[in-house]
Amino acid sequence: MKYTILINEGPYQHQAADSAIQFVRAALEKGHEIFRVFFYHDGVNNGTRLTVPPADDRQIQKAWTELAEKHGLDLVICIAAAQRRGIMDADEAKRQGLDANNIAPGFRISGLGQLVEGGIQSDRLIVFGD
Amino acid sequence: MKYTILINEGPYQHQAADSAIQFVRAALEKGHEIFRVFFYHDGVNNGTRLTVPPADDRQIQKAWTELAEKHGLDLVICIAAAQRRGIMDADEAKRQGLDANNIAPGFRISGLGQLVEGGIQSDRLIVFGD
Amino acid sequence: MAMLHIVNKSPFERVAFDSCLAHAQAGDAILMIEDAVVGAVDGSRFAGKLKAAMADKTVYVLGSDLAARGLEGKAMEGVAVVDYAGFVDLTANNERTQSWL
Amino acid sequence: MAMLHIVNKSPFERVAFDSCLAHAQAGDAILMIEDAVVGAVDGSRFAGKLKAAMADKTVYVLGSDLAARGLEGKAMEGVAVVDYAGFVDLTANNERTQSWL
Amino acid sequence: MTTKNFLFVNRKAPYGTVYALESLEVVLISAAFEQNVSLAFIDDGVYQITKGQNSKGIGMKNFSPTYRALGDYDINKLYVSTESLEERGLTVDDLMELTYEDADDDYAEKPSIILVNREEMAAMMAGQDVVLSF
Amino acid sequence: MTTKNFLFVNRKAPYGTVYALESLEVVLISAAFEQNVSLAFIDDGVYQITKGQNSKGIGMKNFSPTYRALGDYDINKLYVSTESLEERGLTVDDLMELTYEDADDDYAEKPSIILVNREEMAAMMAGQDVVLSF
Repeated sequence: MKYTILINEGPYQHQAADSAIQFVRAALEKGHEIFRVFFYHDGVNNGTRLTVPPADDRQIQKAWTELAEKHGLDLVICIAAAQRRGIMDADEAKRQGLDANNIAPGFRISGLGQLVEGGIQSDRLIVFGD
Repeated sequence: MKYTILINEGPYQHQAADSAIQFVRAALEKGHEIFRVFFYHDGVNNGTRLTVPPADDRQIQKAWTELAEKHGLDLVICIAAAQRRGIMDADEAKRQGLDANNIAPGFRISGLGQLVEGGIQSDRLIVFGD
Repeated sequence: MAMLHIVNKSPFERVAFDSCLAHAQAGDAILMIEDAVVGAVDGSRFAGKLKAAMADKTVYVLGSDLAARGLEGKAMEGVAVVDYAGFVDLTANNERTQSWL
Repeated sequence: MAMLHIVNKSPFERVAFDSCLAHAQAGDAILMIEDAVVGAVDGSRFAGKLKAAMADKTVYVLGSDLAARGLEGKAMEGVAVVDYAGFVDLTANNERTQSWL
Repeated sequence: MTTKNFLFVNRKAPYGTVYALESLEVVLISAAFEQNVSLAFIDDGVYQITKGQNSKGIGMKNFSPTYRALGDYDINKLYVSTESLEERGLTVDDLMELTYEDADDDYAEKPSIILVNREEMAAMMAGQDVVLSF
Repeated sequence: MTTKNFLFVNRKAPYGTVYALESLEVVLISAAFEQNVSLAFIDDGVYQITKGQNSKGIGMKNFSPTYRALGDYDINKLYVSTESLEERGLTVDDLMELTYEDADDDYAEKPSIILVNREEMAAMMAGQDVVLSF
């Protein structure tokens, strides 16, 4: 079965990202396909590489990056939400005249159409939020 | 009267930062002193300079920076919360071996003791959150 | 010795406002801001609880938040509408504050 | 044609769970995750509502979230405990899902 | 491209959180993908479409006019919970008049708001393919 | 340095959100500043101190042992709402045994949990200088 996952909250403040990671791992283990993971609202904050959580805490951004590397997950950050929250890749930072970027490996920034496309192309769209 | 303000949520997702900015402006106009504004939990996300909100939306980070410049506000970001969320100044980024930082002008990163000190030194501690 | 209780959550969505009313004391002040302002409108399921609280507490609502939600002029009788300057005054005139997050 | 309703909020703190129960149909499935798992415990103010729902709906709870909150083994009779694999199965076996955020 | 039934469930008040505003952005995009879009306003979601919203005092943009524009994007099924209105002391007169022009009926102006009770709302939900909530 | 009465109000369940964990970090710091610290557990906050928490399955650290350490930092006034327990089908037996050693009483071990009803909780709140909620 083909899934798209929507994540509405940032890491650590809410359990949404944790639950989503566990769900994605279990789905992959069962042989399902993850068509896309879409990060919206504060969910875009999952995709910054500047986090340094305590060593005994979970490493949420790294978990996403590893899932992307290992399973070719398509991790998409909504551009409009990212601009409001300050998540930038190199191109977008340059375009906006900013002196730094913070996107983590394995994530890409794109438009909301990617979410709607996920809903159309997938058998199920599962939402994790507050 | 001397105030410390605590902000628990990031900009845009919740109204907490908006309400706090309005409160701080009104308090300053009345001649009160803002001893400190402390950003905790996702509140630390108020302090990234990488946000580019739509032109017709409010510019929350810039509003804080302007308040700091105009009134000498002490804007303190909790270091532990900032590490979890990926808010870094130049020193901390270097110390953590990161290749970028994102802190906005007028903010500084420090420990939770600054919040408790704010509670002790101020006549009132006002909390804005979810 | 009065406390200012600041409520920012809708009483229809969360239990925070109920919990505030259960713990506020006679002489305390209650201020509705952000989504909590929807609790100020008369004729709702919540209105009776707020009226009961007004017997021995003073109740305020932030006018800007009320207007944003299309509820300007709809606060029930006895609820005082304040602006941000009034909000600041309430925090100064009550000895302590508690935010019911 | 059944729907899986995913609830992640405590029924004591927010109205989302009540709203889910009010809109779920006979034959639907309801899964409690995250803070919603506290609704699975018997003897609470909410238990009666959940039992009423179980008359024509199946109710599940995520065991990991139950254990985290110190409630392992305390789910009321008739509530099935599932793991994340069971969560995935529920989304696959019901034709659609709705998250009550 | 496949056409699916998309439902956007709006349960939260506007301005206190960003969900109402950012949800609306997805609604508009889904119309561009020519999907069959419905909106549900339940619980505090009904405050999203109250009339007379004036957000100047809180320094935010009043985005309620966007709901008026939905009809132009062929989004004209806005289901509003009558129980949710009643609990809040509101009636349909407190809501904006939201309409669309029916291309199949000589562009007659028709109401987009459909008042439904819980049973009708539940039945509508049961007919959806993709349910989005924020 | 001035000593004030600091109250930390805990109204949210642990793990679903970070507030319980990060609140505890402030509690510990306030002890280092030698303030007079009390904690209130109201509504879903009572789940923060249930016994037998096992968070392995959700991949998070079980931080409930930290509450046991509070006594060592002279934080021994943990007010728990009896109404909140009852509504949730819980009793004090479902909570961790939290104790401290009373230095004024030959280091006798005493309970830190103080069960109070709403009136008593409200009276306790009225005696505070700084009330923090997260």
